[in-house]
Amino acid sequence: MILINCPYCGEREQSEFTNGGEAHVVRPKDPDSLSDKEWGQYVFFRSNPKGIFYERWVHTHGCKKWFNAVRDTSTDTILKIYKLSDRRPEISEFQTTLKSPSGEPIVGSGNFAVKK
Amino acid sequence: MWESPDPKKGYDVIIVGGGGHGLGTAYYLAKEHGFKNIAVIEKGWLGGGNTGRNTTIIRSNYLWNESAHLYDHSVKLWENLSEDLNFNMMFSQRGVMNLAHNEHDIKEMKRRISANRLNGLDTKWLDAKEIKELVPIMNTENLRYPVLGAAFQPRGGVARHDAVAWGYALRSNEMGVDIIQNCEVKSIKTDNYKVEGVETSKGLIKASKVAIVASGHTSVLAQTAGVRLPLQSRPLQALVSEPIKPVINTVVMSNAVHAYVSQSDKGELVIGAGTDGYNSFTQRGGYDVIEETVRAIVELYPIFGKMKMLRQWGGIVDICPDASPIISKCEVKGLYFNCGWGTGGFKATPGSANVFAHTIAKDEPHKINEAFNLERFSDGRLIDEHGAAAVAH
Amino acid sequence: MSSIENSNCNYITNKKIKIFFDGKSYDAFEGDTIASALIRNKIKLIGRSFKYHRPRGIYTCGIEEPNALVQILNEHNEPNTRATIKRVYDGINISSQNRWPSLAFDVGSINNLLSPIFSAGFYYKTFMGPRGFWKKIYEPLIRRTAGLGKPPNNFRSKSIHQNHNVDILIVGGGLSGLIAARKLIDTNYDVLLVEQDSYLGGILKNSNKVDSIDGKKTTDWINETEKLILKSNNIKILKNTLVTSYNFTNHLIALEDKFVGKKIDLDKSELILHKIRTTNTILANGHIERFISFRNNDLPGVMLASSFEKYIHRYGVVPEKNPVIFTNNSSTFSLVKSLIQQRCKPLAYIDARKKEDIEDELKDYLKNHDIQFFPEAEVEGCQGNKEVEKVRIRTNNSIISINSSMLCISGGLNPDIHLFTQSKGLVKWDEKIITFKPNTAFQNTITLGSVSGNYNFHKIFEEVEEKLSFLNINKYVAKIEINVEDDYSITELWETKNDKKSNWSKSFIDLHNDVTTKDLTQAIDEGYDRIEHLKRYTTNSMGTDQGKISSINSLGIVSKLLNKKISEIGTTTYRPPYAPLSFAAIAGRSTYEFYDPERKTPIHNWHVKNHAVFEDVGQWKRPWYYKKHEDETMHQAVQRESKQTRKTAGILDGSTLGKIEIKGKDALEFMNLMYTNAFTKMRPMTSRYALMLGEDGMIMDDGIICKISDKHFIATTTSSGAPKVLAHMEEFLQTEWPHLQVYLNSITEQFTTFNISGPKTREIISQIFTEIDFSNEKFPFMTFKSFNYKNTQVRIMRASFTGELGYEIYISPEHALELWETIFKHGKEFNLVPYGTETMHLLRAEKGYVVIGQETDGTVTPVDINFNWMIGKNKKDFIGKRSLKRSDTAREDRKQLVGVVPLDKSQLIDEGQHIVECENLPKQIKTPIEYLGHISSSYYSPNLNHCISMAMIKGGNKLIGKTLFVSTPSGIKNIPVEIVKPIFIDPENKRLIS
Amino acid sequence: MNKVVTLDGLDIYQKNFQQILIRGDGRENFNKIIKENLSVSPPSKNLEVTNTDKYLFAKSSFDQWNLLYLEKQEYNNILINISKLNKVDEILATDYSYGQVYFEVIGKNKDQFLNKLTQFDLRPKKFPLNSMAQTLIARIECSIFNLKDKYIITCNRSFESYFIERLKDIASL
Ligand SMILES: Cc1cc2nc3c(=O)[nH]c(=O)nc-3n(C[C@H](O)[C@H](O)[C@H](O)COP(=O)(O)OP(=O)(O)OC[C@H]3O[C@@H](n4cnc5c(N)ncnc54)[C@H](O)[C@@H]3O)c2cc1C
Ligand SMILES: NC(=O)c1ccc[n+]([C@@H]2O[C@H](COP(=O)([O-])OP(=O)(O)OC[C@H]3O[C@@H](n4cnc5c(N)ncnc54)[C@H](O)[C@@H]3O)[C@@H](O)[C@H]2O)c1
Ligand SMILES: Cc1cc2nc3c(=O)[nH]c(=O)nc-3n(C[C@H](O)[C@H](O)[C@H](O)COP(=O)(O)O)c2cc1C
Ligand SMILES: [Zn+2]
Repeated sequence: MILINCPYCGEREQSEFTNGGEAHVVRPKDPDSLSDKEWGQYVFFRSNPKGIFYERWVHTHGCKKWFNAVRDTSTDTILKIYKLSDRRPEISEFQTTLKSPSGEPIVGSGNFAVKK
Repeated sequence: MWESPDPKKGYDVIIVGGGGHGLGTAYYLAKEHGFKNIAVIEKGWLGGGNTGRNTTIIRSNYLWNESAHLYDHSVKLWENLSEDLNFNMMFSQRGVMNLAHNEHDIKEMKRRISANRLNGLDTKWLDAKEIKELVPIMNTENLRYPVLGAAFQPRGGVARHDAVAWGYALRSNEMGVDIIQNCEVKSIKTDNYKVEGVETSKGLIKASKVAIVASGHTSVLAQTAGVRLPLQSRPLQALVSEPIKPVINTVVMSNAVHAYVSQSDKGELVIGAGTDGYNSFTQRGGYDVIEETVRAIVELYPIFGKMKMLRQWGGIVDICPDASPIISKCEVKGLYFNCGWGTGGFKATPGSANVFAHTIAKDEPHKINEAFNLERFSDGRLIDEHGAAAVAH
Repeated sequence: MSSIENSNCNYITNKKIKIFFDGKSYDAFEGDTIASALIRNKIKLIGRSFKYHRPRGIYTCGIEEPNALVQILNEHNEPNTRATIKRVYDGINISSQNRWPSLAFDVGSINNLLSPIFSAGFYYKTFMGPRGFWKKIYEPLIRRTAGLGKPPNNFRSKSIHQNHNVDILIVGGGLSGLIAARKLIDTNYDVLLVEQDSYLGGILKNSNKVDSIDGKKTTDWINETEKLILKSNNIKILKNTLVTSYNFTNHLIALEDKFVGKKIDLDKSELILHKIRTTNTILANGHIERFISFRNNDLPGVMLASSFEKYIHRYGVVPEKNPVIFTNNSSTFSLVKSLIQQRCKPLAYIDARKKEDIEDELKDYLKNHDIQFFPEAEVEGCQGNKEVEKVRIRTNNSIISINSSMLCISGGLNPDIHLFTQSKGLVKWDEKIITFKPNTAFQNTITLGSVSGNYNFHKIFEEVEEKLSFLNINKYVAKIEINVEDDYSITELWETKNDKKSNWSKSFIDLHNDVTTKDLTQAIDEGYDRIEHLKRYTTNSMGTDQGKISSINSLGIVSKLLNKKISEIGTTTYRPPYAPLSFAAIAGRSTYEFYDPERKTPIHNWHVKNHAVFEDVGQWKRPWYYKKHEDETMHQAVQRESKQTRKTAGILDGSTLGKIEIKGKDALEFMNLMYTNAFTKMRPMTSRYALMLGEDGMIMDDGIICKISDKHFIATTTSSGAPKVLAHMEEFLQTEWPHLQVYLNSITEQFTTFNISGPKTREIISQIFTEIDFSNEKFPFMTFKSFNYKNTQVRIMRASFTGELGYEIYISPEHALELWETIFKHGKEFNLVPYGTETMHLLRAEKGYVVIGQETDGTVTPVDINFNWMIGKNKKDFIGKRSLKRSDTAREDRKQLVGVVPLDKSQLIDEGQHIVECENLPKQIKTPIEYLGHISSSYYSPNLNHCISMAMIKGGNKLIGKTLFVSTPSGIKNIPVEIVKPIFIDPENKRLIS
Repeated sequence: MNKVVTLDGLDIYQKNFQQILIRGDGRENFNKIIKENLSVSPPSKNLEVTNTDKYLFAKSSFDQWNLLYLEKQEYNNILINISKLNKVDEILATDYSYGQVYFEVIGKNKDQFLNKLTQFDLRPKKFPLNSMAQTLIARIECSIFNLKDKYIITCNRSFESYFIERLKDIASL
């Protein structure tokens, strides 16, 4: 279980938090002006990248505050945690991190033997 | 045995993803729709995705008509699959039980049983005594949320997960399908909303029809064609115990005391957990989820406290907002999706592959998968199986 | 039983105890494992193998054991216990597994002769036809033969958890772990050292490889080190504790056995599961010896060489005085020395290495002690009935047979990389030591000693010094004197060439799952050539040992078959746990009665005393109904309670309802966004029933909103929805509308709530709150008042969920019981009844009120339940508003809420049944029957004297007045019903506002 | 005062305190109003606890405070104070005197004991003296205050019996 550094409480286990999905999705100012399709996009569609992901968390069993995190979903490494009021960090701030054989790797599982 | 050829320059249909659904789709395309020039492209090894890491529960007792029809189409195919493929799927119709632990569960299940019956399914209600007779080791009274009853589908059961991938691979290969392993599709090539092929780690492969059946990775691939899908990829974990002599003769699932268990033909208990609460592609998940699951198992079956966890793993499931799959065309011509199976698509493998093959071949949905389109997320015609699917396996 | 053969052994005391194995009693010493005790008693046959039921003995001396699994009868029948780990105690009752009728004569062993059928992938290819045979014959048969041990008959565990937060965790208290710990003594780091064994020392206690450290005998050095550590104020040691899982962010799980060598006390925690969170992890967990495949390499009597040596040094037992040794590397030299030290002597020493590669020291030693030496040779196979009798050696193309009952083998040493790869570290193939070793760590992980692939004693201090130099620690370097050649040398050998004798002869790659090397070949021939397919097709390394002594060997064999480098084959994934981990320990105490917290209202005990039957609602215990007397059924109780409430008065403990205080200068705007209703024109000190939607337009929760002012509200929520609603509000406040100045506090627990209703309620409570005017004019429906009562704060709201005159009373928990009892005192003359949730549901159904989660199921909009009037049409926006206009949500023929009354008014309809247009159903439904919707609530109404139901049906509004049918759970004949408006009592609200 | 657990190096008592929950922006005006009405100053640092013999005043996150009276107050005074605070739009003060139950944990083995029920890092370097934290203990949301030689733990009242049972259970094993 990963450890998450709540900006208000410090490091706690992930099970104290609830994930709130993609961050920086702004609720449309005037929903009535949107088509069904556009509205559906807002309600149901969220990015789901393998790699760097901007996401929201709330410290449900602690201070109950929301904050944002940048996490590499291919390794579950948290690259940055920032408050809602902070600027969204640029993606260029983060390098891709080490991939490893014991999680889902980029390609297969390193078992590339092919019979001759 | 199947061949491992190098990819040709182009195919009539490319199927991305060598799991059960992808291989099955190739099989039915070749068998029922006469396609000769098909490739299945798999980035790792066949069946190494969720097909190779699921708890293999098969049932069709879903609430809404659309789902019941889809999943039961599948169960009917399961019933003949070993013969059809001449490969033993070890499909074991030992029944699947969904426990009710409170008044709300009871109400929900009775509703589902009634709907199932009208749809021609065999789900029935068991009271606590009948449950105890089927599963004597279950603790039904002496627990925090007592077992008050269950919905039981006798035709449900389990099958050998690997056999599904291998069986479809063998037979579709015999019909000329190219099965290409260790080849990752990097992007989908399109031109003016028309599919042209796929860019892979082994180069460009052309096709006018491309079907994406990559479970957790489907939305990542869709993105490369400019298509957004309402999917989130979550870890789903499972574990097995050490093998013991048979003690549990059916499949038991519970939502309130969240865990599900069956005993494999080799003797180990196959136990499933809930999804982790965040997106991840690590095939791992958090230890807390394992603890939650084992707590529930020990609660329901105190004697399992003396048993041991042998191995624990995770898969990457693609969760849809309404807990129902997407088997659909999209705005890009020639691009098809079969995804969003989330925590419960193994049971649908033959059925979904069968209707998906139809959708690809005819460029229009089969009656059974019509409702599982992408438009539902705009017009609101969702097929919400959250409440009724309980544990969605 | 022989006496202790090596009196210098480390683990045994002189105390004799009795143990039972398969019903027979044997002597053992305190400190013995089951395995060492059985060896001491010359017992070699311990169990039968998984598939072929071949005789099996003890293969190793530790956690890696693939064979010797036994059942402990007097510990609740614990199955699959490793005989090589479990310490015996006086009276322990052990049974062998997987044999019938007896261990010596096992009928299942016929499988061995039928083995061609059971070859790789046999499941998939056989047992198919004829039709129906799989289900009726083959499958039951296969399942009956499955599994090893038996589960217990009953058991309840008391195992607990212990969390640790440390700076440094050291896994393994062997040589390198101890050196690291010594360097950390009295530093600023909190350190935890975890050792699976009962003693520290690791390799120092397992062999005689090391003579002295720092000029001291090894045992003295270990004792000294341990003392220093214990004296320090920053290092803690956990023994008998096995690290099993290495999770993300340096979270490790370790299991401590509190009853090593002791009978288990069922009132105490048998196991402690340690959950360790650390900043740095030092893995010093050593290596594991691997085996070699040859013909019948599974016979009892074949044992790993270092394990054999461990039995001598740990338990003082020499398993065999004159064994044959077969090796491909230098590490077996110390076994020869250990044997000679015990005045025993190997019959032969077979070394696969080239003669010139073999250490001179070893060659001289063998010569000096006159031990038969076969360099560049290998074991072709061994033979015997239930144990090794003969070892056949291939040397220079000739075969030599030696009679011996034991064969010690070593196929090399593997760094125990399991935990390291669990941590997501990358491993790399090392051509020199012919194995995988850690390469790049993924977390803050350091590997020391054998696990890092360092097999050289002289380099150990250097390695520790260098790898820990980033820490601020002590210098400690000492001289280490060793007994054997220090440079590790090995030649590649995975399987020897064998002369197959009969079907019975087999060369195994996985002893636990009975996988032979032939299975690997066959699987590859069939096309299963990825290591992951091979594993699954053959079940190689999927047993309880997870291939600890053999999985690298299978890579070696496969690499040869495929003509590939091992590094290209790759490993399968190492997954937690390192060794099988007790379910009871994982569960800890948060199971059984503690599975989920129970929430109780402040007057819970009153309900208990008054014979309430409770219902679980979320975590809450709520009175469901009250049994007036022993024999009263639920139906009777509910009828009684509901009737009385409508007749005079009834009271419900509503404390579980969620209550949220909302305040701030933008509170009004906020509330208008959160709920469908418009609150702007609402007068202060009035209240209103309100709906909350999700952004998808579906009803999420309901409640009553009290407006104190435009800047101050109090909202109630459903009992189970309370946390969700508060979180939902907080989410929007913090993330979407931070510009709104609004604060929320939950006051659910600060107030106890009583819902009193019925025509006599006004009379009852007027007598209690005498200064309040409860008249309709002064206290109209949907208003509320706050005031002081007996030095506490009370709020009363006039509202009702029953359709009767009713009040909700909020009071502090401390004063709650007193007030509750006062109400009963004053209610006595009116026969005031307490009622539970079931009556509440019935009463509201009579009135046509919906219950969230019963009429609604996440697919229902306010319009669907005829609550159009609750939608603030003039509001520009509220959560979910836009979704109501989508083409599907705006359809006229959606499912709508209706009332249902059976034509035969006494016929009770079952909840969950469906409304159809046909009178009868076919006996067996083959083609789906169309239905309109389902019955969401159904009751016998004592106040109407007939059955009533509510239903959600397609186009329901247009069907009012129609006759339709409702299915029954299993009958053919459907129940004819009339569709009516969903309100059965007092449609004019006369009672409500009386 | 009620003794819940006694072990070697550990005592747990159940106590009664009164409590006010305050929400606000923590700026100057907020501090002024609190000071004026309650005659105590709110701590300004997150998780900080002002600890006198009479009360604990803790800042439990950036916009919420707990004022815990260690000495029994006239209840009416508390209510009056609250209503005074609530006159100000920017503040929400809620009486929580009865919403929670309180436990005092004393003794040298208190960390080890609590760590059987919570993962929370109690080491002084992570949980300094005179600070507070909100976390899960025995699967229940609790607040924990680190005071000299003791912890005070609070949890919602409805969990009281479950929590006590968990404490006693662990103590017995
Ligand atoms: C722990 C667990 C338990 C489950 N339990 C059940 C259950 O009891 N019952 C049930 O019905 N369902 C269950 N499921 C769900 C079920 O496993 C899946 O829904 C189903 O197997 C999906 O099959 P698939 O063929 O669509 O996907 P997969 O088997 O995952 O196949 C997708 C394939 O696509 C490949 N791929 C991905 N990206 C690329 C790329 N870029 N290029 C090429 N190839 C790519 C992957 O490597 C993978 O092999 C469970 C799932 C898990 C993880
Ligand atoms: N000359 C040779 O033949 C030879 C061969 C191998 C190693 N060596 C030398 O031997 C020394 C070995 O020392 P070391 O400290 O690396 O190994 P070690 O074997 O001395 O210690 C490892 C310790 O870790 C414990 N352990 C293993 N897994 C564990 C787990 N999961 N949880 C808790 N405890 C666990 C073991 O019980 C053991 O006590 C090294 O100096 C190495 O160079 C020499
Ligand atoms: C139904 C089922 C049964 C399994 N039984 C075993 C088993 O008996 N032994 C074992 O080691 N693994 C077993 N596994 C787990 C696999 O070894 C493996 O962990 C899983 O397929 C995921 O792959 P991975 O761990 O290589 O990522 C089983 C998996 C499934 C889906
Ligand atoms: Zn926090």
